[in-house]
Amino acid sequence: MINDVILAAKGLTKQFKGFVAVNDVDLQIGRGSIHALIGPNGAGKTTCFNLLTKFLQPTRGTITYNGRDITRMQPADIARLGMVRSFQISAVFPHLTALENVRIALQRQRGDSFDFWRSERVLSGFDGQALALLDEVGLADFAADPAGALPYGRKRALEIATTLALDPEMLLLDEPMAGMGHEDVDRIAGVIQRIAKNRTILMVEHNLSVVARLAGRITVLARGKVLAEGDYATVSKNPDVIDAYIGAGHD
Amino acid sequence: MMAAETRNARTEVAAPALTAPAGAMGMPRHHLLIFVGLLALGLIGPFVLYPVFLMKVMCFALFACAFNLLLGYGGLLSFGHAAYFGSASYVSAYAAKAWGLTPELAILLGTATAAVLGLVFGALAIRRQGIYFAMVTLAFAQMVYFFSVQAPFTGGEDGIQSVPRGHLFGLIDLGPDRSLYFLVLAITFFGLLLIYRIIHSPFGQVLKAIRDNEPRSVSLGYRTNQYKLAVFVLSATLAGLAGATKALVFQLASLTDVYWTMSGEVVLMTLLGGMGTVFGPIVGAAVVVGMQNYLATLGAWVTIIQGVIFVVSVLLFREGIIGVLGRWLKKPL
Amino acid sequence: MTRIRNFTLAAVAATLLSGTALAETSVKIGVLNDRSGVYADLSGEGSVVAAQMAVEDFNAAEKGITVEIVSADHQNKPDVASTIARQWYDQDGVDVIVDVPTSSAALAVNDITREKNKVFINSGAGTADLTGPQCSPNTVHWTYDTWALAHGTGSAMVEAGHKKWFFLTADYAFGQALERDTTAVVEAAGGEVVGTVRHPFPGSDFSSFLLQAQSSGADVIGLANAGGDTINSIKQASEFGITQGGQAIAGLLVFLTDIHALGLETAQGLVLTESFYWDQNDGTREWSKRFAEKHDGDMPTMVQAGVYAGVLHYLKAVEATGGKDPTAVMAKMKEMPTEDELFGQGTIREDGRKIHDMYLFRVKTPDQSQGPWDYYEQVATIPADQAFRPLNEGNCPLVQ
Amino acid sequence: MFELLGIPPQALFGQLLLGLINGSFYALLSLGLAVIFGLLNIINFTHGAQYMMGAFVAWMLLNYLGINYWAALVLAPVIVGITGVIIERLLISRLYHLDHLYGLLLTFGLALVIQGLFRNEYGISGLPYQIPPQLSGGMNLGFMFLPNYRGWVVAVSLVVCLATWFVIEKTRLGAYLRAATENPTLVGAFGINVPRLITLTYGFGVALAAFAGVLAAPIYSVNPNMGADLIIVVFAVVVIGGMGSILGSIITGFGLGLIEGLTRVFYPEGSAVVIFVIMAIVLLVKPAGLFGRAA
Amino acid sequence: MTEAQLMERAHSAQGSSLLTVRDVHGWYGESHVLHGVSFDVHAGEVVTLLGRNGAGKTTTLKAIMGILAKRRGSIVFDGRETIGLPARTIARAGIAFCPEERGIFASLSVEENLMLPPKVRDGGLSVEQIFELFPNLKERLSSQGTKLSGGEQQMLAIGRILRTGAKLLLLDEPTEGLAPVIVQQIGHTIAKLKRAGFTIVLVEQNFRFAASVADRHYVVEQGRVIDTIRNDDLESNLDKLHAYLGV
Repeated sequence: MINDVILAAKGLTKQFKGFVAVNDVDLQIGRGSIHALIGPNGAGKTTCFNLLTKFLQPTRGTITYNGRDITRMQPADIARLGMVRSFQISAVFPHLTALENVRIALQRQRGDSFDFWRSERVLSGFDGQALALLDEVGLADFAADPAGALPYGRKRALEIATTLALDPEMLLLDEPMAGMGHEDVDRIAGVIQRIAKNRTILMVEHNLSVVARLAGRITVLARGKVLAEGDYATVSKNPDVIDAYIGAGHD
Repeated sequence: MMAAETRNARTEVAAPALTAPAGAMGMPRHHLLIFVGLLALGLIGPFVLYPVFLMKVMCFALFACAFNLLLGYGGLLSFGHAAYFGSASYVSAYAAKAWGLTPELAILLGTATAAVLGLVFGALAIRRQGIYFAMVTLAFAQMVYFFSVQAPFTGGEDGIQSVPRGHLFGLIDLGPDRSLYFLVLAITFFGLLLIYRIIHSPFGQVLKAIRDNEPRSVSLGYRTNQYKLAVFVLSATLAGLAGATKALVFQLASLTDVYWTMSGEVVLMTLLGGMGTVFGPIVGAAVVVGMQNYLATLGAWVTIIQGVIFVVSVLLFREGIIGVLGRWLKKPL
Repeated sequence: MTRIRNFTLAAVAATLLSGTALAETSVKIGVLNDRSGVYADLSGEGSVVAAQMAVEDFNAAEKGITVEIVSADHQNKPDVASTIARQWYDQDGVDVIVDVPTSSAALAVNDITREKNKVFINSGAGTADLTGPQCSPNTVHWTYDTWALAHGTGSAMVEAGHKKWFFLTADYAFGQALERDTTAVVEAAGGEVVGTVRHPFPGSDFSSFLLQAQSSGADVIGLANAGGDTINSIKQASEFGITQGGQAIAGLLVFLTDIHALGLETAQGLVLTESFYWDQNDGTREWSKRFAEKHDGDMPTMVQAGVYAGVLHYLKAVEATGGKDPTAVMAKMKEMPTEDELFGQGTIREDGRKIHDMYLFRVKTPDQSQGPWDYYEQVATIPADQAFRPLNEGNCPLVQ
Repeated sequence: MFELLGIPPQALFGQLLLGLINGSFYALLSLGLAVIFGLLNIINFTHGAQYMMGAFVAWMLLNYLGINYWAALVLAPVIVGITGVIIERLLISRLYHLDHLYGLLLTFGLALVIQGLFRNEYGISGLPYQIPPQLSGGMNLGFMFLPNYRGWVVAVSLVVCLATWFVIEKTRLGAYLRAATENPTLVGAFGINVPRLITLTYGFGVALAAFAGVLAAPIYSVNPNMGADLIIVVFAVVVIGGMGSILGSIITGFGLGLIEGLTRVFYPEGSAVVIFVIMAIVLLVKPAGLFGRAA
Repeated sequence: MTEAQLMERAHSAQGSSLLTVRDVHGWYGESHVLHGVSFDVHAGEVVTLLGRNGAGKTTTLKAIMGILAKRRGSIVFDGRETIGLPARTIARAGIAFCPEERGIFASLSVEENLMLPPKVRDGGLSVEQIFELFPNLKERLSSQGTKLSGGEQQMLAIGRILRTGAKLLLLDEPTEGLAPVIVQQIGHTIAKLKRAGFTIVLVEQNFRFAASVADRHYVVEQGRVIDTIRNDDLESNLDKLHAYLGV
């Protein structure tokens, strides 16, 4: 059992037209851990992820964050509570520079700022911080480049820098390694490891070696249900999991 | 959402230095130069060209820039901006004529009307996206049109005529075209600078982020609908400012200002000049108004030419005049 | 903007040859009307033709007056009309604007003309406000107005026994004015209004309103609308068998070209008031024949006739005053009686109202018609002194 | 005899019937828009102009070639449909990789061009087109005089709408269409020529508009602007219906015709705006429209 | 082992090649996913593409089917180069695709879904034969396509491409998310199809399932085929495979 639960879902269920994508899932994420959500294709990982980040509204079930019921909250408000998600495809602002990308996140500290009468120079106070964050993911040299022109791996890095700028208490990463080459995988894994200090991370990931390396705790989903939970060693020996991944033959 | 392709095409263009060389008001130098140039043109203009024509160009330039704020920077295509332009024009005309308000108060009142209307319609319209948003704004504008046809104070199809230009602050007689001209120049310039500032404000930054990637903005904690509504209201308000000013220039508020073709025209101006560029809509407005003025003898051909420009712009020329120019000069304009 | 119809006749040469003593005057006439919209047929290019004929018939060149005619399309929009009028007066040296159908456009031009102190001879617009509250020392309203139409049609119909009226009114200022004026006339003549329905403007389907009119028990359905709305109302009234059902249709603003567009099959039996019809007498027939030759065989409307007569009268005043000073010319126009082949003899009143007879016509059945453009039979003449609103009832500030 | 809100029930029936007639046009036009939107994801702003073209082509066929109404009812939609096919191939097909709003702008520009051309050629006062002799006259239904032609309009619109519904919902071709609407890539991978399907669909949607135009020619005046204002009302109908289903667009079209008809009785001044008011309400309550799939 | 050697080994495995894939590159938008895939499929055999998630298996199928917008290299099917052809032409040449997400159309009934793909040539199964394979479908003909259970949807997705007469079937993870008993049924089906002369390329994560139906396995990693293993040699290569697949 986990002692200090930061995020918990109870009986989480999502029905789409005629089929149940996520079925009565209970989930507890311990504070300060790296928790991975894995499972074969179609297991409902991404749906589950979208439910937790409120980009989808659950059909049934409750979600609590830091003891607070967030089941009916808007996604933007979740972010304000310190729970920030990433996206499977790179989610940068292509027409802003890398620096501006990060700054958009830093700017959030100013609240919902509708100050259209002010010059954006008031934002230059954030430039130092933004550059430092870019530096952290190895993008300092690209600060003035429009994000849309960066190569894919760098976009992912920029995305992480942007997310970090919010200094979230909890990070939800949707397949951070999707579509990456070997070197990139290592680099991003390193970054994730580094940023995990003082933070909780929940990630959906296919790359099991990355999961093995990073995640302290793993929840395996299959066909919308929780199949198993535990650390890598436990989970990887679970026959149900092996069946789910390796599969059963027909004879 | 809108213009994703256009902007992708522009990504290679925009590589502003980390801290752009700033002139006054935090503008890059070339923008400052353009503004100074525009002001100079505005000052010389009435001695070269017919001032009433120039005032019309200015009113529409402001209208188009206000519209572009919504489309080019907010990513929202409204097909009903005539509603704000026209209703402000009616209210300021009525205030000046029936209540004898001074011109500056009449314009303010008209602009405020557009703001309120923008708030109400905007709050409803932003519930839909993309094409639906366009159609919903169009339908709202039609409601305003029908209201304008039937409400007693608008004078139906006669419109509100012989609106007195009055005395600015009760002092300066705006009767002569020249003196009105400089008021219109001042208003337009103020409006353009304000729009420029909005685009380059902290708010404008968030706006561009939302336009680029709304889900990501949400995940960063921005309540994007509030920003969209805010820019909608700002755009409607500035469109109202343009409409209210136009009512004084022509001493007339009429159904043309609220008809849906007016909404189409402002889209055309913006598209032609270059949406998402600071100066494009001004050029677009000048071209379209000039065409209407100097080609009027061609009758329905003007409509046809406008339609052809629409088609050509969409098919081949999505960056618009200034967009293309900006690409050649490798500077965002 | 302006279609310059270079109609400058070799005035100097003509002056030298004829050796008249008159100092040379050069006049620019702007024909401002609808060239592509719903009133294009009844005004449009035909009005330009009419203005040219006036210049020719007047022999302007021989009299030392150089006349240039320009024209433009105001698209029936007051803002376009006002822009063009402004530019004509400010920049292009236009002295007089003629025609201008569509009340809103006419009122706009009326204002600007007064402001710039030029001359405006309106033929195309209906609003009686031009010689009422909005009357101007610079404006002459030539051909007709809503009061005259309402009065002519309204009183004649009641006299003919059609006492119970139902109005189909376009729901905007113009339609309401038409309805109001006609109601006054009908009631004064002893008729009554049994119902009114205000339809959205512009509309396309009037069947629902016609059905309400049909079931109202009225003797006559008054169409207080204009242009396309009127055409569609008449078309659909015929479809719903309104006239066969014994109800009469009175068009309060219908022109010859509307009948032409509708065809007699549909329009037959319609009663309407106009101030001119090409087939009235030898004078009108001769002129109209000349007009048709220059205008694709189309017969003139009363609006085009009014442009001709107005320009003619203006040129006479210019000749008489020996210059084109607007104040002097306007005074002269009002002082001189008018006379032309089309409207006969008449006068221009202090408020700018041109006074002449009006006529009540009924549209012929296809059997009665002898051929193209043979559309009307004259039912009654409304004498000039009764045709228009009395001078003291218009609330014109010029009339004390 | 009792009265309903001051209106005798017979009169009410009459008005409802007339509302249904108007609804026929809404239904035909919104159906065309829905069919086009379904597969092309484009709001066809040219629809109004194409409706107008239908009426004009019927007029031209009669006046230049002596071809009567009945033949025009078939020929005009085919001719206008072919122009639609050309437009799709030449222009619209270049926009599929772009944001759908460009389609809206392009078709808006096309509408301006088409309307302008007709205005130049034929003016705007409208051209006469007679009701075909077989359908002239009318019948007395007791509560109203129903012109035969109006009855024909309702009947034939219903038939065409239902036939379209049948083709789309119940035939193999319709199955291709529906499938391509959901997943054009996969349908292409089955060996179906999706681009051609799209072209034909556009042509068919346009033909529906033209068909409505021919139907309208004898009762409204044939004039270049006849579609311009109507199309905006139809857009509102479409927003209310929600573009979700073919049947939805038909039902919404006829239904709103009825509601508009009732407004004409109780508050005629408001009849032009009632559809827009309903639209605002629907948007508040059901942003996706009555039959729409959620965004 | 070099690519060329790999190919040679593959060639020797069976008769003539029905599908020859050479150095195919593919992109999703800006992301370069396939980095030179090469392999062969012989008429009548069942091969699988094995590999981790994101290795490029599905993308390879899409490249063959012609529904990957940007692709380069050479794909020869039945003696004909198809790399530049649109998907519909490739389909008409006799390739059929069953996508991972099954692609059952919600607005179509089961029957319509089944009858949707047009016949491209003779030799396809009759509807009765399909019902024999998947008796469940027969009972649900009139229900909405997406109202079926996951397993039934998968049967429908496979069933409908059997009608068309396509020789080569591309099946993308047909067992994904299905209960074991259904997986078995699908395995039987594939075996029957093989006997009926169909050639099948199967993308699988379910390794045991793959082992039970396939003749050969290509291991895909990083957008390339890095190894090929004959099913008979599977037992001896298990460790290697586990390393490849990361389990």
